[in-house]
Amino acid sequence: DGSSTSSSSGGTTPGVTDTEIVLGTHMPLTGPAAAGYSKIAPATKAYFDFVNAGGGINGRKITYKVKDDAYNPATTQQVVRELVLQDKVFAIMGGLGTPTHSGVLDFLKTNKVPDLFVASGSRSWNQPDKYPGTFGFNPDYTVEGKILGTYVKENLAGKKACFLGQDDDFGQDSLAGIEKILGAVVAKQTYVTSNPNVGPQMGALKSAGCEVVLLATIPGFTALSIGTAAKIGFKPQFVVSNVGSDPATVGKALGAAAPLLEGVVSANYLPLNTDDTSPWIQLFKKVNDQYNAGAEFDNNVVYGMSAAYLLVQSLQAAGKDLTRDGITAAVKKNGFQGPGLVPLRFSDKDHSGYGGEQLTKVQGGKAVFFGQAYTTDDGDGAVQPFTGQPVTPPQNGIPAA
Amino acid sequence: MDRFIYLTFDGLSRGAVYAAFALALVLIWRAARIVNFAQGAMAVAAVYVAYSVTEKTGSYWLGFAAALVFGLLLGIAVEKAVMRFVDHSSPLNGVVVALGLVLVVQGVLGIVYGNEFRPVETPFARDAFQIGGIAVLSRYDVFVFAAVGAVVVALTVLFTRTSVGLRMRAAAFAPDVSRLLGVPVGGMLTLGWALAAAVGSLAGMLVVPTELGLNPNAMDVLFVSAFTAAVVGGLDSPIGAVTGGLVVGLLLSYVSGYLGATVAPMAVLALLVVVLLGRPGGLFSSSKARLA
Amino acid sequence: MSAPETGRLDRLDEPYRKKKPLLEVEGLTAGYGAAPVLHDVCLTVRPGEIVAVLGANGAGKTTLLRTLSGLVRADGGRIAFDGEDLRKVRVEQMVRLGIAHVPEGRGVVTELTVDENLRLGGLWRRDRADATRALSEVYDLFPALAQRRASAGHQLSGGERQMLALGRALIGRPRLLLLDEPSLGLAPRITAQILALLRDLRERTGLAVLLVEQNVRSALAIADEGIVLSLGRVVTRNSAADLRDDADLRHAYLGF
Amino acid sequence: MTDIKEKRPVTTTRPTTRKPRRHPHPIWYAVAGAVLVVALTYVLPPFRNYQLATVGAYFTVTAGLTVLTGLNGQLSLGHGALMATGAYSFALAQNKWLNMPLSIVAALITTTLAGVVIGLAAARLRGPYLAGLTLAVAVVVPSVTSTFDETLGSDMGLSIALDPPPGVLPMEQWQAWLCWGGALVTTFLLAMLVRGRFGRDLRAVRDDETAARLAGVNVARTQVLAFVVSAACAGLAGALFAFLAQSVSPGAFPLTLSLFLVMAIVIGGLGRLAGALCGALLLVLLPALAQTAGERSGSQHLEGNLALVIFGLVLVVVMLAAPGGLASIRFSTISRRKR
Amino acid sequence: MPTETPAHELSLDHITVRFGGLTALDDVSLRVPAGHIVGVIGPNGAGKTTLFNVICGFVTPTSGEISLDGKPWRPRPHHLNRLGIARTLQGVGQFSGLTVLENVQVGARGHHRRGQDAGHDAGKAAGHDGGKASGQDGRETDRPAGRGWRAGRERLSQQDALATLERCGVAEYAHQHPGALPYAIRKRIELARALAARPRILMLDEPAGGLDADEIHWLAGLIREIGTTVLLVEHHMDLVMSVCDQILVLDFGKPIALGSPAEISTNDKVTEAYLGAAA
Ligand SMILES: Nc1ncnc2c1ncn2[C@@H]1O[C@H](COP(=O)(O)OP(=O)(O)OP(=O)(O)O)[C@@H](O)[C@H]1O
Ligand SMILES: Nc1ncnc2c1ncn2[C@@H]1O[C@H](COP(=O)(O)OP(=O)(O)OP(=O)(O)O)[C@@H](O)[C@H]1O
Ligand SMILES: [Mg+2]
Ligand SMILES: [Mg+2]
Repeated sequence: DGSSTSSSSGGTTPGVTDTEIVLGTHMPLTGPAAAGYSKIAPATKAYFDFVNAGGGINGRKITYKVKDDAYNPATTQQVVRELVLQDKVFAIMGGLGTPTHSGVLDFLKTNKVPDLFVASGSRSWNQPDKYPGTFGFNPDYTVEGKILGTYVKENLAGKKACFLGQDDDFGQDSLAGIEKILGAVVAKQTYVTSNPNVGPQMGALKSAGCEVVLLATIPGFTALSIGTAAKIGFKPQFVVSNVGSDPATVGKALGAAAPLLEGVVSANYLPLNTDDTSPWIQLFKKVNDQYNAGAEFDNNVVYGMSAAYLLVQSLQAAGKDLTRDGITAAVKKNGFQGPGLVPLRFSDKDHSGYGGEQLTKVQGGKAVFFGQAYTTDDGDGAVQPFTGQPVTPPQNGIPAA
Repeated sequence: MDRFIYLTFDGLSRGAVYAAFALALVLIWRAARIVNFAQGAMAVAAVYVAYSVTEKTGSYWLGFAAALVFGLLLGIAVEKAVMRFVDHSSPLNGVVVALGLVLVVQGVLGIVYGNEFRPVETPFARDAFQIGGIAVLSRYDVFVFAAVGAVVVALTVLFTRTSVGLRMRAAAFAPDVSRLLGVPVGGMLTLGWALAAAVGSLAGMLVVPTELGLNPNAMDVLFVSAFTAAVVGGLDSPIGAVTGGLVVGLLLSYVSGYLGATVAPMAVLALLVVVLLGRPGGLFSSSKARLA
Repeated sequence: MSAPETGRLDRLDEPYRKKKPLLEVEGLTAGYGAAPVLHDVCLTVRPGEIVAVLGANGAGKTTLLRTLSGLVRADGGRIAFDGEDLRKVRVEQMVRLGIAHVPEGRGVVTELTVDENLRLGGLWRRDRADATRALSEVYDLFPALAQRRASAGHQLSGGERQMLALGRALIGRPRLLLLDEPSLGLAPRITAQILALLRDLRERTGLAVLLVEQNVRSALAIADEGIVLSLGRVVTRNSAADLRDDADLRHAYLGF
Repeated sequence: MTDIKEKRPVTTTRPTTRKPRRHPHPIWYAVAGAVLVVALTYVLPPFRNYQLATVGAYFTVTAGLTVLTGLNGQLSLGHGALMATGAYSFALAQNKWLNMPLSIVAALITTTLAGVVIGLAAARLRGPYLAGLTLAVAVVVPSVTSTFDETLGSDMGLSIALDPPPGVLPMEQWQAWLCWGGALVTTFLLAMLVRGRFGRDLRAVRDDETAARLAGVNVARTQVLAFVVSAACAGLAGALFAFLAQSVSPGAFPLTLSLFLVMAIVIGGLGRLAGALCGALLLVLLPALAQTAGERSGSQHLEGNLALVIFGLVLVVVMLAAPGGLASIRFSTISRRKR
Repeated sequence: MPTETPAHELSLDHITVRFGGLTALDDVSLRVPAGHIVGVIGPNGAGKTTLFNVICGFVTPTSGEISLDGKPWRPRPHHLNRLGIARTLQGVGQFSGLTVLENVQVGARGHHRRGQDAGHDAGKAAGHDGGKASGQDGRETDRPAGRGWRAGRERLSQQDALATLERCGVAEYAHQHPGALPYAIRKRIELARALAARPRILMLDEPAGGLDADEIHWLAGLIREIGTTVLLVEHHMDLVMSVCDQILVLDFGKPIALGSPAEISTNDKVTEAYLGAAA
């Protein structure tokens, strides 16, 4: 084709030619953190391959470069520089992890690289003045905390509510959201990932007489916490952050004790992998079978494809003349409708992702939605029911411009 | 008081698994004078084998046996195919090779099984018995204690009562002299590696169900705790390993329970400093060598 | 000189002396890598014979013993022990053939106790009862060791270690003993005792000894034959008596 | 006086070994290195310059570690934590005063102090016991940062205010200059330090403590000093890493970093600065090459793991093939083997 | 001579050492006058090396006192060199990673200070002090220019170490590593390292071990001519008898005799405990 250098957009935009858009990301593919996350990038890539097979976007096919950073911020530095300086990617898409990704914000800003849909619920991505090119995706942990808190306040009023969270911004932001709604919890405990024993913590919550335990935990620790509680005869109502609530993952970790998950309350903002009636799930399953070698279909796959869908929407919105400014402008303009249950909050002033969640409960080993979706902000704004209607995917599964 | 009792039992049951793994480290140290940094990865590999066998046959115990046998074979393979060819004139060469092996084993496991968490069954229930409303030990904990106890007794007998144990120690300390005395040094090393890897696999089988789930890195964190335990007890002593394991387990439990999980690693460091400054060879170190 | 009471070490009745050679070395070349240390070494040891290996330091005496017991690989030549090709025998098999090597600088496993060290010397033996007997004989021979039975090797004094190494070799009831400077660090009384013991064993059990010893005078006093190494070559091989009398040789190589 | 040699014509014929050739003064190495690096930064593309800078930063720490482990025989698995100490000190100082030289001095001071404390404990310990203690130091970093999260920012770490590079110098080139400046100064000072008596004492202590003490070497002081020197190097390296990343976080100084540092100096060639350089190069290049190789030949699921396997295999194979490390391989050895 | 030498340079008073149940030294007292050669003999395990260890500070006595130059003294191993006390080990304790020359240089640390100490007669008597060195190459007094004083000092210590090696007849091995050298050569390197410290008290623990008759003869000459105080532990009776002014005999940690060689060789207790019927 010989068009690798000339481009309708003047050939000045890195990573964009007439036939190709190069995107990059960093993810833990190896190391301890890989266990939770290594399935996201393949799913994203599978959706891109699906789009490429359908002709790509404005004639351009997406190349998605996934670099392993093993969840080590120093390695993230290295691989992101490689993506930007060496591989000349157009944008970073779905870089994963709070400590890892926050280290490259400045570098990406200096090099004017769009930094789209960071895969983490930190509030750091929402700093339009400081990092104009960075956009989040997940509802942030405070938003989620407020919604879970609201559930407890409305449905479990008068019960002693307690908290166990990871000892970092995930736990802290979550607790902040919860306490905005509930006031101070009766007891709070933290854990560190390097010590996989929550016996002492669960023992403390038990002796504090907790009846509701809110967990801001990653999946392994959700399982560990619920398992440990059962072990010592402690049976509170668990209300778990979306981060660590996937019943498939947690149930697996619990093994024979998986039935303990029944009745656990959580929340989500994307369709659930087990909901076969959802047209989105049907679409993603099809893509997964065709382009992801039929990888086990869990919520990580749903996550990866949903983000990919949003990115394709953004590229479409940025138009034929693809530039870095063009895509950030398109994202800021927002108006995307996709698999999400609540709207994205993107605007000039707001770079955070989804603004709310809907509650779920585990029934028969699967999570199911109940009640309605809520939206809120990470400040003192009210938690409001969201009344919009869900949308269905386009016929061919590829968003139109 | 209830809380103290609870934390004590919690710490003991956790400490027992540290002890199990520390025993494997002691064994290989006695048999080959090497701290085998690959022990954790090798144990995880064995647990994966057990996982596959249990999946296929539905029997926990078949998987358990398979893990031990596989561990034994893996130990032999590692010694015969790699460690034998390492130039041990610098003790670090072996350490580096072991670290290289960690990467290889973890990578291969990642390729074969993927990096996800996989559930591991326990042969006995993990619900703790309650005494006066305080959770104490579960059947599984008792199983772990029994297994660890059996290994300690076996190792102690091996090293102090049997001629094989004497040969193994001699071969580790003075290969040339041992050879002159008819000790098949190569065989002893292979045997040491095989036994250590088998004990490591056993430890893995005991440990992994209490952790986040089976994944290629499942033993990384545990290796650190177990190594600490072995060092606290004295790397030369099986009893020391068990004591060290229980001490570390208890310390972590008390500190997490009373001061918060965050400070636990600092408490471990403090423990090491206190113990090692008092006894630079660990709690159960034998007499000091004369200097001249 | 008070002869030690070692009657029980006696196993053989008929005198073995002057029979066919026990150890035959021909054209032996060996060394550590680049240049060989030993060149074309020939020697013969018969049962019941004590052969002293003499020579200045660095002549290759230690290397010779290490090559015979397989610790150093021979590059060329022939080593036959009782008809067997020693170059094909692995080091750990040597004791089973009846060869015991007491290495230079006391090969004590310092991390093991005295008792463990001694037991190690008899572990390979099938005749457990005799191994146990030999053990108690060694304790009788060196009462100093008996007192320190449970001490770790690294606590021992220099001489105690030497006794330990020697005693351990005897537990295997060897047919050929390779001794590298056995008197090193030993009190004169013990040295005398050991030399007497060697003579005694050779008489009664047909023990053959290849003895490297700096104390040339006492070595030649008990040896039947001596060979002199210089720069890795055998320069002289003669009866001990002749060597004692050869003034030129003494002056050139032996220095007394 | 009796001279023993005269009576021994036989032994005097032994060929005397030649005197080892004299090495050029370290300053020439430093100058040559500086010229080479500056020249390189003008020809290399930005990402390569960044990698070059990373090599420089690693070299700073591996050089110090090889003095400690290679020359003095003390094994430290905790140098990652010392680097973290340097990096955090640098970050805090920089965010307060925005003055690079001052911040680097701050990093050096805190790590030196940390080195004194750990070194004092380490001087009593040997072999695996020292390894165990330093390992515990290595894993304590996240715990410290979350305990003092007000100042150290827990898992998230801190981002660092930096002045832009002087003039029109591209960032990556500036980074390479600074990191190599640090590396060359460090290694020059180390080379000077270990050339003379101190270096000899270090090695004497490593080989035989008893004999060293009898020869008048203060073993404990030598060991503590070695630890302090190498800690200071680690501190500087930490500061350079913080400067490179413009941020610090505990995740950047995991246990694996400490282990990889040890691996690097052993594979590079223990006890020589050339080995430390080889090791630093390896730390940067090998993972990158392994990853590229993995990407070429594997599906998406494999690439990370395949790279891991390749990385590990290379380590094992190199260690078996060149037990003295890469720096010990000489052309003469190779040609001799061929013959 | 700037100061008058005190009568007893080193003295041990009622030293007892116990290791658990074992009494390695039992109430041992010894006075060593300056310049004397004192032998310590006794059966294996009698406590000779332990006595040295006490003087060197490796073993803290259970009871008893040590004094140096008439002052109570608590020995510490790494101070010995500075105080002018050097010791060789019973076996060989060498730095296998250093060349032979460097091995000796490690011991030669006090030398630049002593270089100015011209009144140090011990070295002179042995023809081995700065005077001789400067006589040989005339460089000791003026600092070599060019690379600063450090490099100069380094070169000085090198020359000094080489001279010492030469003196012990092992200079040809200067640039080899000691690990592969024959035992006797290593014993002499060990001796050279002790001598390089230019000690005023030289403690030799079985220096003749592994040496042949010729070398022992040479060693005897060296000890006699060195002029410093010498403490000698040795099983080689000819050597001990020929060089010592005074001999202490230990048996099971107890001093059983103290006297001149002639007295000792005729002492029945000594013959019985140590020398055996042969002697
Ligand atoms: N491990 C080794 N590697 C290389 N060369 C060695 C090694 N061991 C000994 N040599 C060399 O071999 C030669 C002979 O040494 P050997 O120890 O056999 O002499 P020796 O006659 O026993 O001397 P001594 O009487 O001092 O013990 C010497 O030149 C020595 O340097
Ligand atoms: N650190 C120690 N721990 C236990 N026992 C020791 C220690 N040091 C020495 N001994 C014991 O004390 C006794 C005296 O030892 P020492 O080394 O002083 O003997 P020696 O007179 O030098 O003997 P040799 O002539 O054999 O060298 C020996 O029985 C020895 O085993
Ligand atoms: Mg020899
Ligand atoms: Mg002694």
